[in-house]
Amino acid sequence: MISIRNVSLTYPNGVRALDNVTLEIAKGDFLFLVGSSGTGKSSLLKLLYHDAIPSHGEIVVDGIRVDKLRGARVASLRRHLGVIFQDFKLLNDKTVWENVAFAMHVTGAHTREIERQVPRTLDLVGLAHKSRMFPSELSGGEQQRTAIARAIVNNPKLLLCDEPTGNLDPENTAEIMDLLLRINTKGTTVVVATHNQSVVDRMRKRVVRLEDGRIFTDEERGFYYLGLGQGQVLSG
Amino acid sequence: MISIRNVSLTYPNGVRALDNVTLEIAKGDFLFLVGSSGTGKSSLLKLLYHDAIPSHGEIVVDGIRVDKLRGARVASLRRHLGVIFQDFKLLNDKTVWENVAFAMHVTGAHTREIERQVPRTLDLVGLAHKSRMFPSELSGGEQQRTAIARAIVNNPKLLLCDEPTGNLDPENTAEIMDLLLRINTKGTTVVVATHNQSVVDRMRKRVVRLEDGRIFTDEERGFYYLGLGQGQVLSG
Amino acid sequence: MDWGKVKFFLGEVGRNFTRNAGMQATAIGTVAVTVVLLGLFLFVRLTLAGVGDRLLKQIEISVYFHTNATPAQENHLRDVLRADQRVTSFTFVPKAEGLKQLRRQTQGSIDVSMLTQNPLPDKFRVRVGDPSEVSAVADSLRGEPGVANVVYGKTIVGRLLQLGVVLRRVSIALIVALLCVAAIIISNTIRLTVYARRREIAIMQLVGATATYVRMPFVCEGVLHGLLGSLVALLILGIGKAALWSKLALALPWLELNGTHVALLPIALQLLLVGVAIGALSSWFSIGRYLRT
Amino acid sequence: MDWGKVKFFLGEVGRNFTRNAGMQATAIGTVAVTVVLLGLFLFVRLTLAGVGDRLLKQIEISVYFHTNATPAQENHLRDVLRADQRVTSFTFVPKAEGLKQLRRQTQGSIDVSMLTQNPLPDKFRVRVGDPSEVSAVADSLRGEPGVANVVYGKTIVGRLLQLGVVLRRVSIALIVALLCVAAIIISNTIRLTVYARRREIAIMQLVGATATYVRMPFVCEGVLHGLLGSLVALLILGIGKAALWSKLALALPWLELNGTHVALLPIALQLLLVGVAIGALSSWFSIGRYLRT
Ligand SMILES: Nc1ncnc2c1ncn2[C@@H]1O[C@H](COP(=O)(O)OP(=O)(O)OP(=O)(O)O)[C@@H](O)[C@H]1O
Ligand SMILES: Nc1ncnc2c1ncn2[C@@H]1O[C@H](COP(=O)(O)OP(=O)(O)OP(=O)(O)O)[C@@H](O)[C@H]1O
Ligand SMILES: [Mg+2]
Ligand SMILES: [Mg+2]
Repeated sequence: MISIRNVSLTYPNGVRALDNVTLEIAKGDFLFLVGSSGTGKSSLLKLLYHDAIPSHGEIVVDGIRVDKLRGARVASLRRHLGVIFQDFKLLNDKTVWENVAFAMHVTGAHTREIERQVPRTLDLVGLAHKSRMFPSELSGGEQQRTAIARAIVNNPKLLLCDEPTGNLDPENTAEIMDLLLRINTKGTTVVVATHNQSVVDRMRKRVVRLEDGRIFTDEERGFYYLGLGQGQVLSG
Repeated sequence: MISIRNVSLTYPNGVRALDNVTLEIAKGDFLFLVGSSGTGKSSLLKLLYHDAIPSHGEIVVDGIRVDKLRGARVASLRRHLGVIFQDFKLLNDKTVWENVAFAMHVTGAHTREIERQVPRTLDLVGLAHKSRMFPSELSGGEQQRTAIARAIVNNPKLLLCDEPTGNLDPENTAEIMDLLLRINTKGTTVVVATHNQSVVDRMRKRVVRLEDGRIFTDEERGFYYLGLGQGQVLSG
Repeated sequence: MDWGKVKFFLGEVGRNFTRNAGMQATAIGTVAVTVVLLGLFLFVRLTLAGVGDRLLKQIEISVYFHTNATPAQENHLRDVLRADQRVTSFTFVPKAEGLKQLRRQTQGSIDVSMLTQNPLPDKFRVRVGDPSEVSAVADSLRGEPGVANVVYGKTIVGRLLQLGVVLRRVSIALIVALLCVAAIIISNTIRLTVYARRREIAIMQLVGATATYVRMPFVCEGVLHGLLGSLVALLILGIGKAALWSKLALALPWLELNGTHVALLPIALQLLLVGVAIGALSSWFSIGRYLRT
Repeated sequence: MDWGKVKFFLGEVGRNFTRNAGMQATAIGTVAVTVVLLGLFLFVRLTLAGVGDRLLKQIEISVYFHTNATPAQENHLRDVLRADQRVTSFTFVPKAEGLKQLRRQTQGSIDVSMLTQNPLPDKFRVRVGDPSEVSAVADSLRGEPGVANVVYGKTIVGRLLQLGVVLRRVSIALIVALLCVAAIIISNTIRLTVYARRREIAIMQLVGATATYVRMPFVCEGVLHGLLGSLVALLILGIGKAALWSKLALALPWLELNGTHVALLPIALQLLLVGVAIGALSSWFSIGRYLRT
């Protein structure tokens, strides 16, 4: 599904966010991306939806050379994947309903389809009662769930989640992770960048740890910290 | 330090965010505010810095009837407390340094003072090397730490933290919590709204749980879940 | 075409409009005053041209006969004048009438009692339809039999014609300049409304909207700005004319302003067109800056 | 005053400017073209007033004597004219000279050879400094001994004076209107630049900045918009005048445009003042909307 080969990314201000990263993600995989703050997780995801273009190396998503895309092709790529942005990126002058529906509209979905799918998805993330609110009228966690709903509403083949539960309480977090797991079992490839140790430790999925823009560890059925199980913590 | 008496808050759109909340917080306290998403934690904090005005009840902070303040008095109140906003609220056209310095400038601090204090604070949150970057050039966690630096740079008597570690890895989280603890031991009252169970469980401080806009539990030396210790989790 | 999509699209435009009402009103206000300026100028220009035309049409050619010209020669000239397409009217002024007129003109300062004989000849007064042909008509009459002299306000006609030419050129230049000014002002305004929403534009693209998809509502909004702004402008101009025109006509009766017909409908249509075109084009281009392709 | 704070404040203004350069340029451009319009209008108005004045100053009063007036009476009138402050110049036209002029005016159509005697009287031609006093001067001369008739272009003078009055009123109304238009356009533009930064304004207040503190950099920015925009406008006007004025003067020589002195410095200063004032005021008020007190 995803093939990242020898990719480096240097931002215009000179910061080297990724340094010769090579990573293969199979179709239907569920992968956690962990690593300390500022280590390049979001940057790696940005490469996959063409929000950043690698300085070196190549990126293939679902058979498409993403780093070579231009114009309408970029839009087409983005319509085929779902992204939960770390900072949500909700449209402030649209309601929750409209924000989610917008992602369907751009795919050219029919109105009937939209009117069936949007409420179902909002229900999944527990926001049905907030569908007429604007983002500024939502709590942090509710905004985050709106962003999640928007990402999954199109049943994308690839779902990129950047810190999807940073503003959610443990119950909501568990529900959302269950939801992602269900989506994954239906065949969607899911990549989750997260800092939430207990989430990673409980799920026992593939864990890739980045440090300083490089891949540090890559474990099947891993933990947040290499070899440490749920509930255990490093040092004190 | 803080006295919230019979406070209710109904937003213009009719949502009742807080329902007859009464809470006393002593000078020098360290208090965790927990509760599920959309339960009123941020709203409670907003009341304390006059970003929301209660529909009923009264709020006293450091002897001042906050809910009655107007105009320049509001600004003066805000200068005397530090707030870490859930959505950071960084000024996009200012660098990290300028964002932090701005909070000092508004207090009328002298340039020399600013030039001493800002780098020290940025160092504390591990952002000294990013001081010339703009928020858009930062990772999520770096933005959050900028927000933290801005909140603590004035050595406020009251520090309100709304999900201060939602975008931070466990190490950074631990460091920031240590920092908040140190600030607390120097006499600052600290209120932290958070979803991070392990942080709450490790610190053993006062824990107030909100549910549906009401105070559900209020424990000295509590855990995230009533009576459950660190590392234990509710159900599965 | 899916009717649901059209509805969605229109809804999109409508929502943008109502949810940023303050900003939209600001933009419309700017378009309105700009178009008012443009309209005012067009109107003044047409009015001045009308007045100038009428002044020029009042210019007369005096055709003087020799004192010994025969009635046959005079009748011949009458036929010539009647046959000339360029001549709109003419009158015969016999010498007696001419003397009366001269006396009236000089207001009694000439001692006419001292004249033993009328020294004036018979003459024709001739009016020409197209002022620029006055001199040609005068020249053609000069050769007719019995005609001693052909006189008209040569300097005045020349100057007025010259002024007309220069004014026409200047006003075309001014119209172009004003159009540019209007385009700059309106497009700057629309650019700022787009700038204020650059974040939303970026998000829409990140969610998979194509450039065209993002652009269309903005362009429609620009069209609406232009349309509503121009309509407001037309309203203002209409009210202004109703309130001030009659006063002006009364203050300067000899300009015969009420007789100067200025076709308002074409002006209105032009203004609408200009407003809409500038609105659409400037949205189209301003949003281009914020679209990453 | 802490020098560091001043530096910070100026830095703040400077940063706003450079970091939103596109937006600032847009605002300045709008101010510039608006001020150009204003300046153009002021300039045209002053030029027209100058030309009108000169035309009026060329108006002459003809004072005709009785044919039997004595040289003493004529000399007396000469003294009267010399003593009159309102009279700027006068010439004596003896009857022989008058006849020559009449003959020239009628271009030979009057058969002067038939005159046994010169029927014209002596006359004075008188010019008056202030056109509105022409009629008073004429009236006062009418009573002098030996004077038969006093004639001047009564209708013309009346119409020109009337036109002057109306034009003055209309142009004052237009200036007020144009100022309003400029104020609306500029303040709308500045309002949009403030609107685009409403989020930053809210944040500044949340961090503890007072309304005044938030406002000051915006007001300074507004002043800068006004100042730079007006300067650009003056530059455009200056270049425009240099390029076109001489052409216009050449195309309409009889208007003697080069002789019409229009003081440019006061116009420039007025425009600068207007630009800066509108910029400052509109920033002040637009930001008020986004300041929660
Ligand atoms: N747009 C940008 N321009 C310049 N530098 C950037 C930009 N975005 C990120 N960076 C830098 O690149 C590095 C990696 O950032 P990235 O956002 O990928 O980190 P991250 O792993 O997502 O961190 P976090 O967990 O805090 O979100 C950081 O040092 C950051 O400062
Ligand atoms: N500005 C607002 N206008 C209207 N309703 C609001 C506004 N802000 C919050 N709400 C609503 O008030 C309730 C409480 O919101 P609040 O932000 O206090 O929750 P929270 O406890 O901070 O949640 P989270 O953990 O998700 O941040 C929610 O139902 C939310 O939708
Ligand atoms: Mg990140
Ligand atoms: Mg919250």
